[in-house]
Amino acid sequence: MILAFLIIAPLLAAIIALVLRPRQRTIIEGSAFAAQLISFLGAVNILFAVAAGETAVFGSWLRVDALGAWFLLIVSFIGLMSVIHSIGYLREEVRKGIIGFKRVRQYYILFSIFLFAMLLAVSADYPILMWIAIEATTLSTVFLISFYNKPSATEAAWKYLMLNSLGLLLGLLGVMLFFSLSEGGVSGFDWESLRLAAGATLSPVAAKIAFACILVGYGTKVGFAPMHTWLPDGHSKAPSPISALMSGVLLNVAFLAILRFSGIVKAAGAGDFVIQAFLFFGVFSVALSAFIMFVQKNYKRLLAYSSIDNMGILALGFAFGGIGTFAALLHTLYHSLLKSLLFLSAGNIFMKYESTKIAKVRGLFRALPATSIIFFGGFIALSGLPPFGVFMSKMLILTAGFQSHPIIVSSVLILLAVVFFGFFRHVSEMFFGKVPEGVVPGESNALTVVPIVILAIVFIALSISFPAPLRMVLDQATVLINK
Amino acid sequence: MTTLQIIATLLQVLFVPMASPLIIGIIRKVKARMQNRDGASVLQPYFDLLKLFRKDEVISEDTSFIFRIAPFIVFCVTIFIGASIPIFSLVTTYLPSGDFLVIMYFFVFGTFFLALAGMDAGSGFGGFGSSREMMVSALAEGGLLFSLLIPSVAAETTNVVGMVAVLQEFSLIQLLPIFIAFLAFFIALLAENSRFPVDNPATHLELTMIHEAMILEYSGKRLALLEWASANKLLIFIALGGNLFFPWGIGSEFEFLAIIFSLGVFALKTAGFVLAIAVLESIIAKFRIFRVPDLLFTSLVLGMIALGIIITI
Amino acid sequence: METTFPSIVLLLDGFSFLLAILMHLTRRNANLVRLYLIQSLFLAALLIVLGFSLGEKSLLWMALLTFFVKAVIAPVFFFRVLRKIPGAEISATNYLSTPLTLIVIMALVVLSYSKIIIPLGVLSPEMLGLFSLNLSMVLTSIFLLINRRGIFTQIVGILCLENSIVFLSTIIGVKQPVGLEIGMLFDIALWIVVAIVFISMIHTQFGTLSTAPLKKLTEE
Amino acid sequence: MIESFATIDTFFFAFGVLLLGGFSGFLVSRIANQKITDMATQGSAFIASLLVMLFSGSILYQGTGVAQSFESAFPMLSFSFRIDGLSAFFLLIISAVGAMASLYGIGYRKQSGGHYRSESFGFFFAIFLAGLFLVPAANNALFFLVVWEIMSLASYFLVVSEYHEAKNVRAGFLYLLMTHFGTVLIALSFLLAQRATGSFDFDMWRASLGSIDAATLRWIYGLAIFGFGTKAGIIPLHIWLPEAHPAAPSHVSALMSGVMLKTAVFMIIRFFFDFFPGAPMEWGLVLLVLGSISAVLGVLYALSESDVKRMLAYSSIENIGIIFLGIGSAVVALGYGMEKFAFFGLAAALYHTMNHAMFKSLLFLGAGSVASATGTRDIERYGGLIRVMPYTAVFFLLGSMAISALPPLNGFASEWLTFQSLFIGASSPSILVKSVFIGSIAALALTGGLVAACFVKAFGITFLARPRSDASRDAKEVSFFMLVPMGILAFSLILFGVFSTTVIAALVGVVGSIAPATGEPLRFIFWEFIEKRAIFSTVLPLEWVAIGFAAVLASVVAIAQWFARKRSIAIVRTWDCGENLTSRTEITGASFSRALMTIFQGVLRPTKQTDVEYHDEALRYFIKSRTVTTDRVDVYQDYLYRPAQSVLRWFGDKAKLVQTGNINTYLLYIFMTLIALLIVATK
Repeated sequence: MILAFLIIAPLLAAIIALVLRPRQRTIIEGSAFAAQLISFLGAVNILFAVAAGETAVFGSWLRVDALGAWFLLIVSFIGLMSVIHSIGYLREEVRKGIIGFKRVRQYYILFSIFLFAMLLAVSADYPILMWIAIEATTLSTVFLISFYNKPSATEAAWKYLMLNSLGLLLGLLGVMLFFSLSEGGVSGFDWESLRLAAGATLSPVAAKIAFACILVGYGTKVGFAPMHTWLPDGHSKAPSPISALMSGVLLNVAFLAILRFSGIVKAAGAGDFVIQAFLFFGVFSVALSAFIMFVQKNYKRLLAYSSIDNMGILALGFAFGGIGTFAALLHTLYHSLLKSLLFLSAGNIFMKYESTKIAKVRGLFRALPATSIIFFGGFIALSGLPPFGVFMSKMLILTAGFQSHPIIVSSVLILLAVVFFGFFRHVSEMFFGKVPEGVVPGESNALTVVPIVILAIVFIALSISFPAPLRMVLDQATVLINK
Repeated sequence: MTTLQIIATLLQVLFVPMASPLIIGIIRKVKARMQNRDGASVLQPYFDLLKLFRKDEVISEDTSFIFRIAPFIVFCVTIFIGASIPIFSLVTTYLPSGDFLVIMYFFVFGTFFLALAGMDAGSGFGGFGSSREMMVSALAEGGLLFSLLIPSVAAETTNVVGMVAVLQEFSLIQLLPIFIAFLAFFIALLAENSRFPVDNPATHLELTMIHEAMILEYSGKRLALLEWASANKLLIFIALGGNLFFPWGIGSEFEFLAIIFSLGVFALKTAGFVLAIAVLESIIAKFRIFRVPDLLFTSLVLGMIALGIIITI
Repeated sequence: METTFPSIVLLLDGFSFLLAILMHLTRRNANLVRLYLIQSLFLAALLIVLGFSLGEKSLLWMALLTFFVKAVIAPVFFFRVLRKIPGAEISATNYLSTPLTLIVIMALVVLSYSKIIIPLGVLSPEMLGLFSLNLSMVLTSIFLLINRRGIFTQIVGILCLENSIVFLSTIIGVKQPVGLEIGMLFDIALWIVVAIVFISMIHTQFGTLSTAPLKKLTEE
Repeated sequence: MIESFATIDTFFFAFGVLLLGGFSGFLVSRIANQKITDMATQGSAFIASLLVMLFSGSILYQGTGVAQSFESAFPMLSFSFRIDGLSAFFLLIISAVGAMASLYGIGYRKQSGGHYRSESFGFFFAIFLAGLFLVPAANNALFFLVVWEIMSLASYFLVVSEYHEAKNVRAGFLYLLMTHFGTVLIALSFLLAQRATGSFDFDMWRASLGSIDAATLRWIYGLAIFGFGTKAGIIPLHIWLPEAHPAAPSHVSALMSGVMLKTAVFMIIRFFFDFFPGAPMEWGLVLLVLGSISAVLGVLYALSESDVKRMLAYSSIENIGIIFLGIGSAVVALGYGMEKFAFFGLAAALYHTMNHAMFKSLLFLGAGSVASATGTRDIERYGGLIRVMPYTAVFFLLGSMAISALPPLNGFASEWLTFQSLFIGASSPSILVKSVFIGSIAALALTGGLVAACFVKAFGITFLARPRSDASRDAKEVSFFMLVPMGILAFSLILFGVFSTTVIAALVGVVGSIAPATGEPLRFIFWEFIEKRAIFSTVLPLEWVAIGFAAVLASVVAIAQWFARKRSIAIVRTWDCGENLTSRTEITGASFSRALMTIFQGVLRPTKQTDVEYHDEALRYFIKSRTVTTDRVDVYQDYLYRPAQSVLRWFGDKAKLVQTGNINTYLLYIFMTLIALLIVATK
């Protein structure tokens, strides 16, 4: 029941925004915020329930196991943060006269639908339902990417639309194949029966073919190189809260789909194919992003590539399995927190400097004390320097893989050093130096600072120790994937 | 402790400062003769020292206490080392300070302060003198170390006196590498004591002088101490060279005759060195400053070769 | 699973594949839409036939909806856009010349009939043939996306791809709850709306329906 | 009573004090001014360091190590501490220098007109110290990496604490970059060790003695040497040192140069003698060669510097080289199975580690005082400071004497010991080994001489003769808080030199505690080495030397003074050949070292460029001004680092091409990937 409610809440917010007049901005904001708060609380509640061993179910359509709960929590929390940030961000934009009230309302409608779709995707028990939901995320975010209505934004949105539609259709093909190719058919329409059928009668080769489609399809959404091409454009053009959501959450959601199917493929006895594919995409994504980040000139694109890089690391973690899975799941959490943190603070930077060029941004520390410190810290943490948690998750992933793939792990370690090099070059340039003329120091809007502070605190807390239920869910999820 | 021991010990301590001016005098005399001059008496250096001690002093206003203490340190270094090296007897001198690294680095000690003192007055001469001095000593150190290391490795002790005691028993063929090392040592000797072809002790020409440039500002007793110290240093090197590399005729027990005998032997060795130096200084010219390193590296390489040999046989 | 189909099924399937190829050849967007319209009609027909032969009510409903969304709404929208926007009739050019295009398509067909799908012993030989046919239809329509420069063509290409996937899943008899099927169709409908909005946006901002100007976003 | 301090609680309590002090700055600065804040932060750091000194000292004294372990939230990571003799020894050094540095820090910011906020500075200073304390104590590889990186990160922020100068920011960037690179290598070696032993616990590594195959071990050693070598600053991985040390405030440079480099030495010793003992002696030769190169080149670069702190940084490289010589000879000896000699070499390395910590931090503090009194780090603008800052001058002089290994100061003692260990090695049968050792001896001898030259220059140009600028004429002696630590350090130089035999005996005890033979955690009883020292007192009798020399000096001075008691001393101007002497007629630092630079120009690659400006360009007779700029070719930048960077850039530019901007291409990517995967899938 809670499950259904927490998923519906954003939809209600969207409907409210739809019926209200654009002038009633505060109500719109309030309802959006309330919806996110509700879904976050619901997610926490479900987390506890799952930790206690039961699974949250609604009808035959929605079902949240440990894995789902883990991602549900991430989605709802990041959603909450970014809605808070959006309020501050949009008010600032309106104050500057960049956008009008109509656009604000449109923003909140789409935003809420977007979150609704993601929550639905995470907790859907039917593969097809998940597909529908993810397709819905595409459709709802397209206009958020083209939000500023500039040609470049439109172009980014168009590419986003086309590439992801193609990808998702391939994903659909894969789903259909999974359903069709197991002899004697599939008893039900949900993951479990699919897994059972696969375990029973699905031939490995068939599973491989189907999974190939899935991997390419959803992989496009995840941003594996070489299907990543839409990602830097989209992330850099969208308003920062949206980039935060897409980079911090949407990628994970798509990854969840791949994970679920990979479990089925393993059941069908073609696990090695999954591992090889993950290894390939992982290494390729990390390498490509590492080198591009080194010569990147635009800080939002920089962050986007860092997302690709981290998706690659996740892929590697799941490929290595064992402790690697645990670490990878942990890494999804850390990455979501940090990446949304970084994108949100990038939004503040953008508001201050009105440019996404790294060359234009100097003296950040003087211009935006709070944001810049958090930004810098986020970078340090994300590049895996102790004492932050990412260090442990990365180290554990590498450790898990070092037993079987020493060469790959060593080269990835070197590549990560290259990532650090490139990333650090730009960050240190931005952080220090003289503030350019026309930039008045000082944070623009408290609401844009609060969420990143909260994110930072939560991240630090979670990298020191995590509460018992979280840990339990994490372990259960690890078991689910490794089984 | 017998009176003889006491006398011998005193002699050991005072021998170097007492005898060193004589060495200088002899060298000067020999050089004079080779230049067909009559030359001053061999005792002239003593008179010079006495005269200097009697004179008032002039000290630059720019100097600091470094300038004032340096001469004493330099002089005492020579006295101290002179007391702890084998000259005519082994027993009197078995001082713990006879470790050859200690000796070497004590000389560096002296050079260090001398160079500082040279810079202290703030005159261009002193500065360049110090610069060149440090260059020479830095490069000479390698050769000196190896040339002293070889006897030490052969004798398996680092104490110079102990080395002599052991090396006395060696046969000539065993001593061969030590003779090679001696060449290295001799070059180092010339460099360390600012003799030809590295430096000209007699000149006061800006472009050429090294040691003299550093002590240019000195006068009176401090100058005397410095002159005396350099004389001591020369004698110490001669003694080391004579006794380490030709380790014969050194008494190892307390007998009057033995001591007399070994004094005589030492006199002969010293005479040889003195002649060699004097002749050398008369027949060859001073090197250009930037050819000096070649010479010093030669000594270093000789030392390394000798070490290689001695360990192999 | 059913192994025998009315030969009409084969006919419909084959024809819609031909339509997919024809889409490569036509130059006029209007024709493109017509071809898509026909393909959607075939799809609806296929659903009806299967619905009757298998006695599945849901398939008939699906047929109705498919007909409504793909054969009525979509074409209407598209035609209106084509009428509104001047110079939209002529689609932008291919990257490959016609013969080359045909050669590539041939290669794709060969690929989809080749050993890739041989191991799918699940399917009866006859079914295997249909499977390959649809697979080649899928690949062909993806190739349509890649090969064309026009915004419009790409939209139609996506829809065509969707059609062929539905063909494939219907033929090999994947059944989903009606709700989900409706959801999918709803997505497609929404997608069409979004796409059409985009056509006008791009046209207003770039003044053309070719992808040529949409190459600004690179790593500078 | 001592025993009561030898518990891990003392250690943790010290951390409590340290971190409280570190955070307190943020509160104090709200209510009080910066001076008070410095007092609070640096003072608490001082107290904490004293506590750690007490702790490690009592551990050493009492002779039983302590160990404790806590679980962490993550698998494989456990916060496990283990303080044995070696750790305690390094802790003692670190905490001693830390105490001095923090004491110095109380007065430094004000004196130097420091442009950094003292609360943030104090915070990172505390973190840095905490990291330094934890590194020798960590007993789990992941935990070690954590504290290692904390140390590096905190020091990075200290380096950039004066970020208003772009130079410092660049220096910090280079520093963190290099240290990260080193950490990657370290992590790799740890991963290898984990792969071989199945655990990240150092104890498990110790337990796995001999069970690891040679190939893996080779990689582990190699990666460890270069990983930690980056931190230690061995050439050619040293480039960050001369940048980062000058950028940091002086007491931080003292800490970085004095002890942070030593943590790398610590870990190398651990790897070769504790974790995986019994390395083939070739590794010793590698260390010797690296050490020789670093020693000679380091001192040559130091000689050619005119920035006093850069010079000190280079001299740190040289000293690290000397330490490596000790370790290398020990490794060789152990490879030959001669544990006794291995002890000897190790003792030499440890002794020099300790001494370098002392005199280098003293010199950095002195340099900091001079720099903050004159407002410049360029020694060409110093001169005559001995009159205005007599105490600093004396302390700096002692430091220079110690680092130039003048007896009877401690520098000589450790250099003597290193020489001895090299002599031992030189008489080995194998030609290769012998030649390497002879080479190292030559390198060390050359280094000794050059260091003396280098520090004659440093001291002479800085403190002697006439001021070369108004800044140095108007300089004032630094404040009490800055003088005290220098004084203490200077005194300890004499102490640890004169009583070197005791120290050496003690060090042999410490070394015994990590001897692979022993099982128990720590074999080091204070009373044992009182007997042991008898052995050394006959070999290196520095106390006798000191006494004897002092006696001679006293008597000579007395005699001379008595003899010349009637003579007057006239204070006049320096003889000026009739010209009037200005500061421009003195010798400059550049010209002082020019001769040696010319001799070694093959290595140093000095560049010289002369610009002449004429009164009349047309007929070039009357020269208005002539400027000569001398510099060095930075070989490492030109031939190693820039090429590497351009390779990366090339890859980056190639990778950019993926993003063509053309959507059809993107679609094609997806399509091709699909086809490829399908083909692979059905293979």
